[in-house]
Amino acid sequence: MKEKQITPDFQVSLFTRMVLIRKFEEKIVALCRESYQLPGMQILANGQEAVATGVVSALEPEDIIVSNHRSHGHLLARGADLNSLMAEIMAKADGVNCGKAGTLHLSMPEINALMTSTVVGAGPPLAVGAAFAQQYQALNGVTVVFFGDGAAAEGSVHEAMNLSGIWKLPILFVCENNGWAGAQRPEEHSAVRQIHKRAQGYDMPGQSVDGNDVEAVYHLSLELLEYCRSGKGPAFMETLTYRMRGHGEQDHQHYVNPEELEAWALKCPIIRYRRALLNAGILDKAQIQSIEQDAEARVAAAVAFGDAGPYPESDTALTDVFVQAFNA
Amino acid sequence: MKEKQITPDFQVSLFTRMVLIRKFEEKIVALCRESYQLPGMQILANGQEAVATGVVSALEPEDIIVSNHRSHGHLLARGADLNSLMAEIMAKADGVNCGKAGTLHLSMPEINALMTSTVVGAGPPLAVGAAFAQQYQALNGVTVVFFGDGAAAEGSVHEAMNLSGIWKLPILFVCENNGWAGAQRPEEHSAVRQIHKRAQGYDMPGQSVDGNDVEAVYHLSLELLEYCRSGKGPAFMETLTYRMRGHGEQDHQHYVNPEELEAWALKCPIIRYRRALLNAGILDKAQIQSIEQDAEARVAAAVAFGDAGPYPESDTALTDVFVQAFNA
Amino acid sequence: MSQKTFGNAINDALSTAMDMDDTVFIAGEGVGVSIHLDSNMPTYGLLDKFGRRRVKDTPVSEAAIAGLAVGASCMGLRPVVEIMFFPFITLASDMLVNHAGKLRYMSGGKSSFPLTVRVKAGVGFGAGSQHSHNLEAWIAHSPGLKIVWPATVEDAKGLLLSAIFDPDPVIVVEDMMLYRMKGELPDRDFRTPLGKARVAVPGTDCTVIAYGMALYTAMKALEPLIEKGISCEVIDLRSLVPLDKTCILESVRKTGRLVVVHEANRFCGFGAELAAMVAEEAFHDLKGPVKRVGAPQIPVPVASSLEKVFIPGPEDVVRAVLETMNK
Amino acid sequence: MSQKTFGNAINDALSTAMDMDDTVFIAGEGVGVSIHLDSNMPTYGLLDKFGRRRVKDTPVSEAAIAGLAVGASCMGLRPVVEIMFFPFITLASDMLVNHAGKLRYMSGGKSSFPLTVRVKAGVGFGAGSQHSHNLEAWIAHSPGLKIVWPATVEDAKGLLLSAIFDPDPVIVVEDMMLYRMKGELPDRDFRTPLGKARVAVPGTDCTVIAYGMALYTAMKALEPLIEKGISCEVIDLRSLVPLDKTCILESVRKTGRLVVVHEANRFCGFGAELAAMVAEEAFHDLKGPVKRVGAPQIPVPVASSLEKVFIPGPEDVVRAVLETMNK
Ligand SMILES: Cc1ncc(C[n+]2csc(CCOP(=O)(O)OP(=O)(O)O)c2C)c(N)n1
Ligand SMILES: Cc1ncc(C[n+]2csc(CCOP(=O)(O)OP(=O)(O)O)c2C)c(N)n1
Ligand SMILES: [Mg+2]
Ligand SMILES: [Mg+2]
Repeated sequence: MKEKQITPDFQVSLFTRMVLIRKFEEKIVALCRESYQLPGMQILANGQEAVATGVVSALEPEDIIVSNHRSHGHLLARGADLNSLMAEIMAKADGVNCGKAGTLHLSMPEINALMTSTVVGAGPPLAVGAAFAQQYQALNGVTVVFFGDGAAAEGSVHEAMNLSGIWKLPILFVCENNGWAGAQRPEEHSAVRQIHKRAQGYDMPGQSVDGNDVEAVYHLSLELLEYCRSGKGPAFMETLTYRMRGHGEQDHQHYVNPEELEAWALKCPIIRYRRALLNAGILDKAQIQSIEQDAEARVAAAVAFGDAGPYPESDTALTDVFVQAFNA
Repeated sequence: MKEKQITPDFQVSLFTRMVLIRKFEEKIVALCRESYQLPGMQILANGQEAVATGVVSALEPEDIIVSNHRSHGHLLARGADLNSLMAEIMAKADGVNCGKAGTLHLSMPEINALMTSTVVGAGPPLAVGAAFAQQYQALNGVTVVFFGDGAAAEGSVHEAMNLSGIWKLPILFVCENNGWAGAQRPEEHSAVRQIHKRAQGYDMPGQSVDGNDVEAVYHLSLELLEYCRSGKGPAFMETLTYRMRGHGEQDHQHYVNPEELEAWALKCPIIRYRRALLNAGILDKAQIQSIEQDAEARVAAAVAFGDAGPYPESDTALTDVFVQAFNA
Repeated sequence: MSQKTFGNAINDALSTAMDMDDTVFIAGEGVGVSIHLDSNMPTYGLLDKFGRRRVKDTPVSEAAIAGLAVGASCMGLRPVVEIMFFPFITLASDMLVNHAGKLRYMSGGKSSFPLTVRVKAGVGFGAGSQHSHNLEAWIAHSPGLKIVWPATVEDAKGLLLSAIFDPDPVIVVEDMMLYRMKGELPDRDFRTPLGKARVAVPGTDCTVIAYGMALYTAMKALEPLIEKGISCEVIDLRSLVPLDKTCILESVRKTGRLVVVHEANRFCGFGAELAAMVAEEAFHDLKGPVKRVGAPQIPVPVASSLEKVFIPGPEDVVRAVLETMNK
Repeated sequence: MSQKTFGNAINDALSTAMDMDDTVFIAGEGVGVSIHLDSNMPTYGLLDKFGRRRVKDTPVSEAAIAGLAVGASCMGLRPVVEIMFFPFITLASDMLVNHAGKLRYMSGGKSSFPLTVRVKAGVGFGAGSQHSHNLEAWIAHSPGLKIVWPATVEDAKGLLLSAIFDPDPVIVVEDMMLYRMKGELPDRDFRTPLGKARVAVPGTDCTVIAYGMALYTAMKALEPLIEKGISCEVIDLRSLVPLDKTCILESVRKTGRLVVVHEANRFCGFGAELAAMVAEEAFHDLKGPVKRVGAPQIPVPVASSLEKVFIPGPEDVVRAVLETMNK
């Protein structure tokens, strides 16, 4: 079981994870700028590292996560192997999903990152299935599903919340409210500002938290996960955060008020936590630098690994459709 | 504009409508028993007459209704022509929809009963479109959509409530909570008992009412319709009632507790209202009898009309697919 | 062996699978407590036998039902979920097509989805187009999904058992109009292999392929044709995906003619695939045009005088055979 | 006439329709404010021009977007709604198939649904199977829906305008890979009639039918074939429903051969309908097997080395033509 009392070591690990996620995604930004051949759309979670880190750090090994189009942070926080993750993002044969998934459909069951769907709103009904399996087999695990404020408008999310409320499934719904769905503001895609208020319509606790405060996210996650794990049913957590780099790397954020972006930049979860750890004397500047350099080195190694590997052989396009293959 | 103050004449009209609906549907029961050739599934609203009557009586002529599989009451309250309605239920060529719709897909735009869908949960998104048209064209009308407690679990209902909440569409969502969805109880299909509590998740007023009290339904409808009509946006009304005849005429209610059925029989909206009008001296027994006989006579005439008409010519099966037909 | 109805056979398959394997559970709207008190209904009595842990009544939420199956199967369970009527598969189609069918592939083979979806199909009960709309062609067009359609009591059990224990997502279509049909049924666990068609009636002049209810329509056409001296080979397709091309091509190479029969809309229906495949791969063996018998391009109307226009009848099969025989 | 991109042409059609008729409005995810600052995007600038009453950004709610279109069109408006990527049409499919396509029929002709759905299609941008999945065959199989697929700048405008002012529901597919293609575009309101194919290249030996992006794949196959002395007649289908059977049959009767090309999965794809129809109605004119060129039965993978296996190329068209010519 996780500790409620956060130790300095644990604080350092939270910080280290956030830095790793940031460095990993900054590298992707750089690769896109160098017009490196990254296939598809690169959709990054810069600014949202505290959510992934806070929630995932509160998980037990047997817990499951289900992710969405903005998944890198969730997977890295869960302990994804950097090399094969980066290779997959490059769509290389050595990628975790053999180059078939790219950035948008990553699945890493080896670390209980069971599924990723880029169909907005699809995660929650998938999570219903995973949580049902946990309940059915008395596995003691919880399923955590990440989705956006925009996704909350999909009918599938309602169905999933309702069903899990009825069956008291162990699901933690994590709504990452990052202020945008594409180029749409919450007031254009949600009839209410506080999405977590909907939880009471499904007989589950719903709470919101400062999504840029990693410890706050961690604490609330622990509390709600415990609720889910104890058999009481699902819970809902809304994390208030901000999407710093636009919807994806092709998005120039021309519709975003620059002052709003600047204001959120000041609330950057990593800068904030760095300052806190410095002030508390838990880390000094040198240590921080070494954490950052370490992350950069790991990311660089991952890029080198990805770079070195081949693209998938064309005949592998025809495999993996079915377990029991046949001639079509 | 409708009066808030209910006159005796209006009370008599409420009673008369409920009686007409009941007699109409009792005749369908009889026809089914006689194993008369009624096609498809006959899904009746016996016991729910006060909802249809109370809501629809509060409408202005320009208001629109969108109905579901349990539609007869809604349409009759709205003033459907009995003959062509009964003929359609018999799937005759003279039916309102030329025998193509039968009981389940009735549409009578001539009385602003715009659409009926028997896909559970489909009404609300359709109503979004109708209400949008009213708003777009500044028509001053409201769209009322009827759906069940079971339907409230469909994702489409959530999407419709959210969108109408954002756009402040003039929709009144009427959830007829009749205690069942097929053979499932509310506790099996809804995570919360009070479905109207969900309304606050969409920034709309949500209220419940005794669905077997026609005046109460009428008053709350007036209030909420006024809210919608004034441009404030959608509203939600949950009517607590009971499905007296099972899901449909093929349903023998073997899973229903007979005591529960008996208890609800005592709360029959028609018996209750008859008693109230008698006690208040607004109607005497003779008048009531004459209202009932009148209804029976109209229903009998409708059956005779339907009976006399032909079934649709087979070549009409190929028409009405498109306005602009072509050879396929 | 015992005399059972088609509905009993499905029930038997479900019960057998649940007895054999605790990872099998069933879920859907009314699969436990049902408005039908009818032992011919596929899930009749299963709640009493297996209890609420394994027999799950769901809310009216087709996307969530399908999501339940996808997620639970990815965790190693073998969900058997029901979509009440075929037109409602639209509501589950994102989960089935974009998830059940694709996520294994996108995972590079890491994940698998051993789920089964039972869906009730059929036309002829006067319920109209929102209850009757056979969409097997949609499923067949979607990579990663298998789809089978039993026509006999035996296959109702054998195909469903194969589907449940198949490692991939399988949609099993049940023709409601067959639920009361009787036949001999083996009591033990037995499987009809997926991907194997069956020559129901051997013949020499024309191959007729059908599945589900349409098989009986095809059968009814045989006698009038025999009277005209024409011998048809009837194939009960059983499995649409995987498709038994060998069986089909062998038959057509022998007869030189093909008529396909189904109750779905003809235009872009599954018959188009069969006709196109044969015209592509056995062109030089064909002695007459391929013919498709299916519904006209209209929704299913309610009046029975109209519904009859929708449902292809034996006379349509006879006409198609005569046409391709140039008679 | 002016030089415009395909994306501009769509924009022009929307703008023209909205100028002409106040009942036309557009709605969808990001049709107003978009993450793309790109004048080649179909709805670029329309919010500024027409304002928030007529250009409606919606939540991410495909069923509600489609429901909006169905309900509003039944009230006499002419909604033009967007489904962002073709695979998401699954989420709107109940509204489109069970409602837009059926409710007029079920009403006995009382109601009509003059709605247009724009849907973005295409493969080749590395986004994988949940963004790339062409499902035109689903729509074509559904009674009551029309579907068109422009391949030229001119038709991008002409077909969309026809769709918007057509009294029935029309799905207009936009190949994203064509948005930047340039061509001559008439400035005025003009219509490409629904249901009319176009002979893009006349020829004598083999009819090749394609639509959208696949038209250009077909075109690229012409030269290598000419070098082998084979003259193809290329038909730009444009309209899948209604289908221009006259044009197709005339061509095939002349050439005696048919190759169909599309980027959707081959199995049960729209090509199956075309091939089956021709093998049925022009069998005796055929000199060789009908051939279908389409994607193998796999989801769209992300790596470009794999995506290439999915997308049919000119060499596949060449091979198919040679095969049916028995060369
Ligand atoms: C069903 C569906 N509709 C539309 C899209 C296109 N799309 C991708 S992300 C996105 C916005 C999602 O917003 P939100 O859920 O808040 O997630 P965020 O991108 O902010 O993390 C949209 C509309 C999609 N992928 N799936
Ligand atoms: C999408 C869909 N799923 C399932 C059904 C089958 N069905 C018809 S009515 C019904 C129950 C609906 O319950 P509720 O909404 O409470 O309405 P009621 O019948 O009680 O009036 C079901 C499941 C359907 N018609 N449509
Ligand atoms: Mg967001
Ligand atoms: Mg109900």
